[in-house]
This record gives sequence, structure tokens and C-alpha cells, in this order.
Amino acid sequence: MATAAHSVSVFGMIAGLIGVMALVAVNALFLIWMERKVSAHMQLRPGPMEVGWHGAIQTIADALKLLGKELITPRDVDKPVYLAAPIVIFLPVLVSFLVIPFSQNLIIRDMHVGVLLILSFAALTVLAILMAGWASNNKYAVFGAIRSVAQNVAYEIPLLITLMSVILMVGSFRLTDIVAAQNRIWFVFVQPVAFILYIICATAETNRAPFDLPEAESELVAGFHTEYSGMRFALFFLAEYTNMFIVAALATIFFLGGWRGPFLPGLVWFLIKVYAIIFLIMWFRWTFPRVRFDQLITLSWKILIPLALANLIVTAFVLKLV
Amino acid sequence: MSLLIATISFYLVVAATVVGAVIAVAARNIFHNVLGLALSLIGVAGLFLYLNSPFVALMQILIYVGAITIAICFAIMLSQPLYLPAPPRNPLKIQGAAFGAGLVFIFLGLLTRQTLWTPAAERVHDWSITTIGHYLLTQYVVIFELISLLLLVAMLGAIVTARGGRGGA
Amino acid sequence: MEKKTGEPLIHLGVLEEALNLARANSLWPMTFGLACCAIEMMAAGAARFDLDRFGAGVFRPSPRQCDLMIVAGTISKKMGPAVVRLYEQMPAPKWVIAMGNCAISGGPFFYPEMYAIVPGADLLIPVDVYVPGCPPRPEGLIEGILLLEEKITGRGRLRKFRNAAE
Amino acid sequence: MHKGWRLEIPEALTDFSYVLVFLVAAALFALGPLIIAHFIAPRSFGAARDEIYECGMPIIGGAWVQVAVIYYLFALLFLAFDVDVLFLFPVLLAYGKGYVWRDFIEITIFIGILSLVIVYAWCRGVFTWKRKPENL
Amino acid sequence: MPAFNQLNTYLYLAVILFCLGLYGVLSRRNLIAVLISVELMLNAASINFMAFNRFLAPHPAVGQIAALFIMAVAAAEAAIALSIIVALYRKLKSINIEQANELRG
Amino acid sequence: MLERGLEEKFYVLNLGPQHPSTHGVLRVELQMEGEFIVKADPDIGYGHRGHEHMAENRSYLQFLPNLGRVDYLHALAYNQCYCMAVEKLLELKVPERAEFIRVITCELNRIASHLLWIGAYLLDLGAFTPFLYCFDDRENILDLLDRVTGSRLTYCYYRFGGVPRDVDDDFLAGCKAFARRLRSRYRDYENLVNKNVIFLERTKGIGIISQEQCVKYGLTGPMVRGSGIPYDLRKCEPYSAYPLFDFDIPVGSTGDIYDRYMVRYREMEQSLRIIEQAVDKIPAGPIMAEKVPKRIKPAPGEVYTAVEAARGEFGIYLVSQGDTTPYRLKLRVPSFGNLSILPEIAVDTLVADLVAILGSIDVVVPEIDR
Amino acid sequence: MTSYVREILTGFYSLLAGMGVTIRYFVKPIVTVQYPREKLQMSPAYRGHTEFVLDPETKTHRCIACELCARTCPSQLIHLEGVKVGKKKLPSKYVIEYHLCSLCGLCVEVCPTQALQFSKEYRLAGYSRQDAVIDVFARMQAQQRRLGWPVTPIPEPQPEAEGEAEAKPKAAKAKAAAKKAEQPPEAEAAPAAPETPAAPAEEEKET
Amino acid sequence: MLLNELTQALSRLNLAQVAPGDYAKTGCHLEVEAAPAQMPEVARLMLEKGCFLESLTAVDFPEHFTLVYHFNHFRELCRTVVHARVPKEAEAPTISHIYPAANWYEREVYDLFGLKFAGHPDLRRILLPFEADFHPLRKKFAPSETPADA
Ligand code: SF4
Ligand code: SF4
Ligand code: SF4
Repeated sequence: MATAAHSVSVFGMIAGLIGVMALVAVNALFLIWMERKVSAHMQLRPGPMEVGWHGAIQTIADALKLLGKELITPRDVDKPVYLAAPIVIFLPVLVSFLVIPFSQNLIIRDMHVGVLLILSFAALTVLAILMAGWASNNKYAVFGAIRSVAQNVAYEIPLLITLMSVILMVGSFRLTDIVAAQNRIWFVFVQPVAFILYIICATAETNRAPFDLPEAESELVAGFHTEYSGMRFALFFLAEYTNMFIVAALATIFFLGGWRGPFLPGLVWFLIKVYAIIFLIMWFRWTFPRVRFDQLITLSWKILIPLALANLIVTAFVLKLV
Repeated sequence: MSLLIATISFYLVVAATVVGAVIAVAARNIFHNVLGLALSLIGVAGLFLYLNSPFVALMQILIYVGAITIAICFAIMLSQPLYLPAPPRNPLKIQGAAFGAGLVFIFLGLLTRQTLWTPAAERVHDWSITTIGHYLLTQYVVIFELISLLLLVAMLGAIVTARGGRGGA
Repeated sequence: MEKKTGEPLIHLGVLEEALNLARANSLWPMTFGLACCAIEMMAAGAARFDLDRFGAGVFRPSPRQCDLMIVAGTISKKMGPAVVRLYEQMPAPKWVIAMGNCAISGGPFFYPEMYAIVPGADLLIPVDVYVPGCPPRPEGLIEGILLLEEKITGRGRLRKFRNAAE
Repeated sequence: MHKGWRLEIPEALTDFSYVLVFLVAAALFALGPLIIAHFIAPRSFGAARDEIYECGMPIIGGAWVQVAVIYYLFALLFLAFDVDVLFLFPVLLAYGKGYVWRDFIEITIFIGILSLVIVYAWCRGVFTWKRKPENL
Repeated sequence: MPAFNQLNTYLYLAVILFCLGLYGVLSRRNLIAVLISVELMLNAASINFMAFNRFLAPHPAVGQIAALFIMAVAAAEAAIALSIIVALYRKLKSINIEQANELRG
Repeated sequence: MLERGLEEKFYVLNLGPQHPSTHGVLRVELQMEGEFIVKADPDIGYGHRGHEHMAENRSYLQFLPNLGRVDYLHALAYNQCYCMAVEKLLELKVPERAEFIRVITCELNRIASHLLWIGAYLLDLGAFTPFLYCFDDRENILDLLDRVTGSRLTYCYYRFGGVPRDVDDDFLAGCKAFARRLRSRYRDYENLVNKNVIFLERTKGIGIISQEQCVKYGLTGPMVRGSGIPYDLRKCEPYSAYPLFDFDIPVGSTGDIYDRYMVRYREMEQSLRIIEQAVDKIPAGPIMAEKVPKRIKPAPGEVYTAVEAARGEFGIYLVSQGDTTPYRLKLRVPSFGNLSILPEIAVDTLVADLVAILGSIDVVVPEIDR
Repeated sequence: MTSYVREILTGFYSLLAGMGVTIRYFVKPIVTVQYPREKLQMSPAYRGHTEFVLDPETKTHRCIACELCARTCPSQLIHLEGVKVGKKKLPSKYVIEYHLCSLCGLCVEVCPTQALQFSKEYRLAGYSRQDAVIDVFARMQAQQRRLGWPVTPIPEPQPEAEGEAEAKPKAAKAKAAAKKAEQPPEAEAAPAAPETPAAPAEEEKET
Repeated sequence: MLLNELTQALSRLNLAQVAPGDYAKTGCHLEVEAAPAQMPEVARLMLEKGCFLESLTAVDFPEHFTLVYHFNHFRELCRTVVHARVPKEAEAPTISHIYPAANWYEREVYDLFGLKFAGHPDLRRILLPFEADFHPLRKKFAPSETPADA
């Protein structure tokens, strides 16, 4: 343990890097396709059909097209910040994959501060959104950004606190430890309230409907990326979908027993669970109207945070009893 | 080899810290100042890693970048009509500040150089987060509780002040 | 109306074709309706016809993220400048479909004394495909999009579909 | 494995090297397509191309406008709770390792005091959005 | 010994940061910029704590707790300071130090 | 325009003309303070097509197709009103079967309009899926109407003195089948929308319009009915065959967005009732009045007719000077009056509420602009 | 406190109910008509652009170039030229600028001989405005060709040689049509059907 | 009954004509002729009786404009049409302070006919572009031959 932890395997690092990049790209392509298919079928239509089998390469076409799109930099933007934002938003995304255990052994770096790494780097996402909106010098973008940030910070608290309930039970920040602690029973059964809260917060953190205020089309056009075109916009998109994967992976690890499951290999179970959670989040999106912004914020402060705190204290109390 | 990578990374981190700090104090656009601060703080987090404390490093990012810079940004948007051109700078003041800061720099630099630091005689090598928690629950429990009190008071004060005091503006 | 787009910095033969193929299959239209025809445009995106099958169902509200402007409806004189502005704010490569008779030539509203409308989108912006009808059926719009694909790639599935449909 | 491939540096630092490499890689990963796009994308012209988009109208006034106080207040509340979380993290790891009752009470007090922030904000109507709150 | 393994490196860095912050405090007229500079100075202190903790302190938890404590204080300070700035701005429609000085009168 | 008197802390936000939630080309200039609206100034005319000017330059008959394009969502009511106006001038009597056909098609069209509104409105509120369900139902109506009128949207179906094309039994059976189908969908709409807590939170108590405001602003249609005034021209000023049918006027109580939504929602059911009764009772007979003059050249005079369109009272004020073209034709469109209240009720709301309120007014912009 | 909890619970339940609806639709079959692959049956009354009715008896159009339709049309988009062939008038050119049409149906209704009908054509997209200008006459010829019927040529102006000027138009028309049917199709005289991909090259059937 | 009430009240106002209308022919129950200057008075009275402004428009007759106001009542059908002749180049008093609904209608009349309303708070074009220099519903209006100058 000691030697392994204290050394860098360059091969491992590079392999992990390539793997993660491939995963990010493929995942985003797949998720967008899935989103379009899921939404379509909920709406009694087939969704992408003509580009590839059942539209299978639709998103590849989209990606290629975006690659060949002009990058417009409007005149009045705050140029350095405007250009940096799409890159900054991408940084935390990749880093988060460092510590996610896809299966027993498939983990790039099992850090003892695993959760904290993901959570703290999420702060960069917030910053990037603020940068994007601010630099665009567009009222819709500024508002989208401010809302997005306010929303992100409002839901980060209950998210952290719900995760804490689990951490309290496990006593470790290491993601593999958390999975290992669920060898008898998944935490979703022990901590149902925390799970529900987590899903709500995760939906909000990834700016998905019904909490997609920052991109609320009916008010703010396209939110903080209103002024971004082509590949820059694609990067925001990519980050958004990858973030979805990350929050779903966290949900899987914290509540659904990670890679555990009978018969199939761990990786498969892990992906099944992750995509099931993502399906759930998509399902929300295509069912609900959007909440109003003040309602969104107050929901967090008035309901979610008190509930999460209560849940934490009850957990602490119960832990004391047993 | 290992040393090389570690050293390069170290200089990267130092560069981030210093460059960020320079932007933070020198850029004309206040928003760039904040971003510079964020960069600098991330650099400092990197330094903390070199100082063997990943926990504090991550918390540094979480708190400073995730919360304090955001609060500052909001305060800026609340108080600064940014579309107005920035007021001209006072060269005298800048020179004075540079001079003063330079003096302090020389003094502190010399101080650092001259002092002979002695390590503690006996050192424990337990860096785990649990220990920090344990200390917070036992030895520093007063601080721990005081912090919550401090935050409470600070928030009450902040809310009252920001909303323009009791009874209305 | 000449096209307001220029050439890329470098040309890469095969890649260009792949790109065009991708572009043709991923035409994101702008959420932009002017009058009655916009309803049929919405209908074309709805369950019965589902533009998304061709990858053209991602309606983006911001022109910065669109490839296709479907001018669906009457362009009034007051709206004209906005149409031009929106078109110019779209990043290249970009295309325009004039949907409905109004967008083609002023349609039912065109007569010599008319003071209020711009008789045809092509007087303002370069139009690639014209879909006549008042309003065109959603099928008509789909035809228009397939035709545009043909225009972009130089080959298309439209004829194939047509033959198959006969 | 060959010794040259293994770096013997402290644990925190090895972790960090991963993070750094990933950060750099992410930046490159993001930068690459942008550069490619720069070369292969056609250009467009037009007077309005570089103007800020605002629903097809010329913009009126700048975008860097003054936002509502309420956002700032929420940022403050967040700040408080973030710090709270910061201390809870280590404490929770240590929870139950010593005297559990004492730990429990301490944590409850800590959370309780912080919850007063919400209670106060709630009472002051921070969560009720009004254009001109009575006591603003 | 590599640079990152020496106490003095960190101390010098802290000094640089501190002096940059000081320069900012002295030179800027914008109150928020001043606050930003103060944050820098606080961070310099943090670095010092952590460095001493790493190289000199008997128990490594102490310095870390001190660093955490500084963060908490910085947060509280930022909250109060920003609120004051916001309130000031409302009164004066400006957040320049010079104008703020008028408040004394 | 708003620059005058713009305070420093206010700023101007443009909503439209190209904006996803202004339903076409409405532009609202918002003066904002933070998130709140200080002043909303609708800027209309982006869809101005000069209908009234055209009316003075075209013969009575040639103006017919325009009516389907004023309010393209409830085109048949507009057809009806114009035909009524000219019929009044010419003193034509429309045969009963034609009136029944008019009622059936007009009510079908009303349901289609309401369905589209519900869908688009939920889209404004951010729910995408109900929009497609509504469109799915609407397509069924369009199929039916397509059978008799030949178009899907901009109908030009009624003629002076009747209708040009008779309906067949398939159509009548189709109407009944559609009524069954729509009823079976109600439960889904209720679960998906009407009871949804987010929807309720977004609509209850917002955009309240009092009865005095209704009078002062001359609102009509679901706007006044939402505020509790049972003003429905089909009952108040019965025209066509409406007196023969039994139906209710749904009214709201508080006049908020939710009430307006519910009024429209419940109106669909009433329309279904009318359709079913009409289908059951439809008499045989001619579908055109006997002596419709070839050249329509009414005697000098003026007439005002009004019908209850989906958005409210649509009136036509027609002045004839004994020519083949109208001397003056004024289209009194419901959305014009309805929208004019926006500046008043939008003050002190959030942009999100403004979008919701704007949606609840149910504007069809080219109708306002004419 | 209880109302607080109750609100949360009912709200939560209502959300679940909504999700129940969408998931039910998720597994329902789709309603989409996958257009170019499948086609919707056009309703019998459907209004495409106007075209000539092909009289199954005379195997040609019934138009007498009376120009009523052109005068009635609100948009004045019918460009019609008639020539005197013998004592009756026949259209030598019947072009509609379809892009101005409002599909009102007035021309169809006003025609004294019911010579016009609405086509079922809706696939008209083209690359230029001109693609929306439809030569109704040529279109009819193309239809005749496809049906294997004799193709009506564009009539040449002929002087009134026979001198039966007073004949009733209907009888004359029938005769003329019969005569025309005997004439060999003059392929070169008939303009080729428009070849733009969107042009109505393949018409299904006349209903 | 509202009709009688209105007739009586209006008769007191000294108007040029207050006569019952032929509802079957014109769709109006009460026909009133008033001088433009009397309009605010009439409007105030109508508001008092709870009538709403159904429509307001103008007709461009060769010698004068006629402003046509339609009032109606929500509870009881009673359409009152008021005609007010305004000489060309004269201004009519606004009633928008009484009926806010008139605000937009008057702007529209101004926009389409060029008929000004004295005392209107915000008399600018409403349908046409602000820079337009013509009033299309005037009978002698002929649009300039620039279809594509937008
Ligand atoms: S073409 Fe016809 S349907 Fe389309 S906008 Fe014009 S009038 Fe309306
Ligand atoms: S009205 Fe009929 S017969 Fe007369 S010209 Fe037109 S199509 Fe021919
Ligand atoms: S349908 Fe109407 S607009 Fe079209 S050609 Fe016939 S008369 Fe003219």
C-alpha cells in the first residue's frame, strides 16, 4: 500500500488519461443521443432516426459540425476571460474522473481525499460559468451566469451535507471505502432521505430541468453561453453532460453500492447504475415545468438544507445508538 | 526524474501564485482582479499540497475559490457600475504604495533570511484528517464552537448591513 | 443577395466532405417564427412529423448556435432589420430556408400598394431553399430540409426517399 | 518495473501530480478542437456579426448591470455554510472514535448555532422575493 | 535539497504575497480591490502557518487547524467587509476609498 | 425609447422580437431593477401586415383569405365574423346546416387553439413534453378540419351565405371520436400539469387582474372570464347556431394566471359538448344561401359584428359606401386589448413571471399587429 | 409544521404522478409518420396549388380562358393567355405564381366550367423563387403523358374560319376537345416538365 | 335596464344625437353622435355605468375623420357606438386617462391616420416603424416604390 501510494505509475497515468478522455467524449456523445431518444419517446416520437441506425451517429455529426463552425468573438466581450471560460469549465470535469472507481480495480488514483477532490474542484465550474457570463457582456448571459452560480452554491450545501451523512457512516473520504462499506446493504436503503435529497441537488447542480434556470429558454435565451458559438459552446455542452455523469457516478458510489452486483462484471454494473440515475434525471427534465428562480433558491434553503441537516443529526444519533 | 517533475510542478504552482497575485492587485478591471485572486489562491492550494496537506489544499479551493471569490463577484456586480470607465489612477499613491510595500518586503525578507528556524525536538507524523477532526472535537473544541458563533454573528451583521440596516434604507 | 460567408483558412479535401456531411445532418434551426408559418414549423418539430429524425430538431434560441434560419412567416418592414441582424449574428456556415409564400415573395400580402411587408426574404438575406405554400405542410418543410442537405453535400437522399415513397 | 518510471515523492504530491497532469491534459483537450475549428471553419461577414446578441435588436445599455442584493445575500449564506462544511468534514471522520455522546452534542451545538443563520434569514424575509422588501 | 523541501522557499513566497497584498491595499482606491489584497495577505499568513507546521511544529494538526481557522476568519471578514462595501455603495454610489473617507465627517 | 428617465440602477432588457417566449415577434422592452421589472413596454408592429389597408383595396370576396391569417390559430372564428358582417350588410340568411357546420368547425378550431396555447404556455413555463402531447391532440383536429376545409391552419372556408363544401358522415363520426379521445387524455393532463406542484407554484396568485381592470382595459375572452366575469359572446350576444346548444361558461375567481389556464382548459370540454350536440342535431339541407349576388356590392351603411374567438371578442367594424370594396374595415382583435394591460400587471414581477403572464394573455402577435 | 410537511408530501406526490404519465407515454408506440418513408394520406379536400381538371371523357382540360379566375384571385397571380381557336377560346398559357397564392379556393369556385381543382402536391421546395412558379398547362400535359393520354398541345391562334360564332360554348368545347384528342401529340410543342428536383414530376393520382 | 339608463344619461350631455340603433342591421343598440371635445365626458359616463371600450377607430372621409368608439357592457349586451367628427388637421382630446385601453387604440389611430390626440401621454407610432413618415390608412396615401428598403 505504502509504496503503491507513494509512486506515480506513468503508464497508469497515461492509460488513465486516454481512457478518461475517451470516456468523456463517448459518454457525452452517448448521453446526448440518449437524451434525444428518451425525450423523443416520452413525446411519442422517435427522435434521431436518419443519421445512422436509429440516429446512432447523430451526435457525431453534431460534434463534427460544431467543429467546423465559425468561432465568433463579439466585439465588446472581455476577451481573455471570454476565451478562457470554456477551457476552465473543462478542467474540473477531467480531474473528477481521477478518483471515481469504475470497478474494484479500475480506478486511476484512489486518493484518501477522493470525495473532497471532486467537490472542491466543482468550485471551478462555478467560476467558469461566472467568467463566461460576465465576459460575454450580454444581459442574458450575465443573468444566466448569476443565476447559475446562485443556484449552484445554493444546492451545493445540501449536497455536501447529504453526502456527509454517508461519510459519517463510513468514516472515510475514500470512494473505494465507501463502496466497500456497502457490501451488506446499499446505502440507498439506509439513507433514503439522503438519496432523494442528493438526486434533487444533483439535478440542480447540473442545471437540469426543472432547475435549468440558467438556460431557461423562455426567459434567458440560452443563459450564460448565449454568446458562445461552435466549439466553445460545444465545450460547455460537453462539460454539462460529463458533469451529469459525475454526479450520477457519485450517486452510484454513495448510495447504490458502486460496482457491486451479481453476475456481471463490476464495470458493467457501475455503468448500468450510472445510466439509470441519468435516465432518472432526464425523466425529470422531460416531465416537469421549470420552477421559478426564487422558488428554486428558497426550496434549497427552506426545505432541502433543514432536511439535510436533520438527516445528518439523526444519522449521528443513530450511529451513537448502535 | 521524479525530482524533475516535482520541481517543475512546484514552479508552475509558484508561478500561478505570484502571477495571480500580481493580477489581483494590479489589473485595472476589478473582475480581472478577482480572477487573479482565484488563480493565486489555487496556487496557494498547490503549495499546501507540497506542504503535505491535501485536505487543507482542497478546502482552500472549496472555500476561497468556491465561496469567497463568488461572494466578491456578487458584491462587485452589486456595487460597481462597470460600464463606466475606471477612474484614473493616482500615480503618487501608486508610487507611495510600491515604496512602502518594497520597504516591508526588504525588511521581512531580511528577517526571514536571518532567522534560524529550529525544528521541534520531537515530531509526530500523523497527517490524517481524522486527527484534525479529533483535535477539533477535543483540544480545540472551543475554537470549533466559536467558529460557528463567529460565522453566525458575521452573517447576521452582513445581512443587516447589506440590506441597509434595520427599518429600511 | 450574395452570401455573406467567406472561406476557411485551410481546405482539406476529404475532411471538407465529411464536415459537409455532418453539417447537412445536423442543421440546428433558430427558434424564430414570424407568423402563421411558424405554427407549421412547430408542428414539423412535434410528434407527428418530428424534424429531429433528421437531426434538425434542436431548436436553439441563440443565433450563435444555429446553422439554419427558417424564415417562417411574413417579414414586416419593421422586422426586416432584425432579421438581417440575426442572420449576421449566426456563425458561418449558415443557411436560410424561406418557409411559406410570405417569406418567398410576400405571398398573400404582396400587392402593389402594400406598404408594410418586405416582399421576400431574399431581398434581405441570401436564401438557400424556398418552400412554397401558405402555409407549407410540415412535409414541405421536411422536403426543404432534405433539399438543403442535398445542396450542402452535393448528393442527397431526397430523391431516394421520393422514389421509395412512390 | 524499472525504477525510472516510479517517482519517489510524498503521497500528497503523487496525488497532486495526477491532478496537475489531468488539469494540463484537460486544457489541451479543450484547446485542441478550438484550434482546429479556427482553421477549418469558414468566416462570415456582416455589420452585426460582432455585436452582442439581444433578440435581434441593437443593444440598449451595457450588460454589466447591477444585480439584485438578494443574490449577494445568498452568496453570503453559502459562504457561512461552506465554512461550516469545511469544519464538519474532519470532525465527522473523527466522530465516534472517542466519547460519542460528547461528539454528538458538540456537533449538534455546532450545527444548531449555524442553523440560526437560516432561521434569522428566514425571519428577515431573505427568502421572500419582493422588489422592495419592507425592511430593505 | 529541492526548493520545495525548504522552509525558506515558502517563507519567501509568503513575504512576496504579503507585500503584493500590502501594495494593493495601499495603492487601490476601489474598496473591493483592497479587500482582495487583504485576502492575499491572509493567505500569506496561511502559507506561513502551514510551512511552520510542516517543518517545525511538533504536531502537524495544529498548523492545519490554524490554516482552517484563517479560512473561516477570512470568510467572515469577507462577508462583513463586502456587506459594508455594499452598504457604502448604496449611500455614496461609489466604492472609492476617498469618498468613503467622507463618511468620517 | 426607454432611455428617457432611465435611472442609473435601472437597465433595459429587450425581450424579443426574436425570443423564444414572445410567441412570434412581440418585443417587450423591460426596464429592470435587479431581477424585477420596473416598467414593461410592449413594442408591437413587428408582424404588421396591413390587413386593414388591404381590405380597402380588395373586393369583399378577395379579402376573405386574409381573415384566416389575422389570427391563424382560430381562423374560422374570424372567417365567421367577417362573413357575418357582410351577410348583415347584404341581409343574407345562412341556411341552418351551414350554421351547424360553422359551429362545429369553429369549435374544433377553438379546441385546437386552446390546445396549442396550453402546449406553448407550458413551454414558456419550461415543460416541453406536454407541448408535444397537445400538438398530438391538435393534429387530430387538424386532420378533421383538413377534410372539410382543405388546409391545416389558415382556413378560408366560410363564404358569404354559407360554406362551400359540405361535411360528410366520416367527418361527423370523426368529431365524436375526437371528443372521446380528448376526454381520455384529460387525466394525463391533470396529472402532468394541473396538479403539478411546480405548475401551481408558478401560476397561482400571479398576474392577478381585477374586474375593474377588465373594464378599464377592455379585456375580453378568457382574460375576463378568469377574473370571474361570465362574458362570452356565444351566450351574451348569441350568433350563428349557438343558442341551440347547451353549454356553460367556465369562469375563474381570482383572476390569476391559474384561473385563466383553467378557464381555457375547461372551455375545451364545453366546446366538445357543443360539438357533440351539433353533430347529433345537424339538420339536412342546403349549405349555401339561395341568392348570393355574384358581385358583392352592399348598400352604404356600417355594421359591427363580433364573435367569441379563442382569445376573446373579435369584432369587425365595416363601413360600406356602396362600393365593391369596403370603405373602411376595422378589425377589433382581442389580443390587442388584452396585451395592453401587460404594462400594468407586469410591474414588480420577475422576468419569469412576466413570461408566464405574457403567455397567459395568449397573444398571437400578427393578430395584434394586423 | 404539519402543513409544512403535508405540502412537501403532496408536492412530492404530484411530481411522481407527472412522472407516471411520461413513463407511460415512454413505452407507448410513437405516433410519428416518418415522412419521406411513410406518407400521410392527404385528405380529399386538401389544397395544394391549383391545376387543371382532366376530364376523363375528353381527356383534356375544361378551361375556356374566360379569365374569371384570374380576375377573382386576390393576389392576381394567375397569368393566363387565351387564344381564339375557331369560335371558342382556349388557354395557351396558364401559369400561376404559386408563391403568392393564399390557397383561398376562390379561383376554383368561380370557374364556370369547373376547370380547376387543387392538386395534392405539397413537395414543392426549390432553390429559387422561380421554382414556385407553376406552369399549370405543362403540368397537365405531363399528367396526360403519364396516363398515356393524348397530350393537349398549346393551341395556336386560328381565325374564325368556320363561322359558327353563335354556337353554345359548351357544345363547342366538347367538340373541340374531341377534335383535339384526335390530333397526334406534339411532343416538341409541349414544354418539358420542370426538372427541378422539387417540381411536381411525379404526381400520384387525381382524386 | 342599461339601455334606457344610458340613453337618459347620455341625453343629458347635450350631444348631437342619441338614438337607438338598429341592432339587427348594425349590431349596435345605441347610436350617439358627439363632438370630439365631448368625448372625455362621454367616456367618463360610460365608465361610470360599467361599460368597457370595445374598440376605437377612425374612418377617413373625404372632408373629415370620424372617430368611432364602441362601448359595451360585460353583464348586459348594450353596444353603444359613438361617432365623433374630427376635421382634418384638427386634434381630438384623448380619453386614455379614463380608459387605459384607449391608450393603444389612440396610438394606433395616430399611427394609421395621422390623427393626433391632445393630452395623450405617449403618442408615438405603434404598428409601423418609428421612422415611418406616412399614415397608411389615409385615403390618399400611396406607398413609395421601395419594397425592399428595409
Ligand atoms: S405564407 Fe401564408 S401561412 Fe405563411 S406566414 Fe404567410 S400568410 Fe401565413
Ligand atoms: S375561370 Fe376556369 S375556365 Fe375561366 S379561365 Fe379560369 S380556369 Fe379557365
Ligand atoms: S387559390 Fe386563391 S390565391 Fe391561389 S390562385 Fe386561386 S384564387 Fe388565387
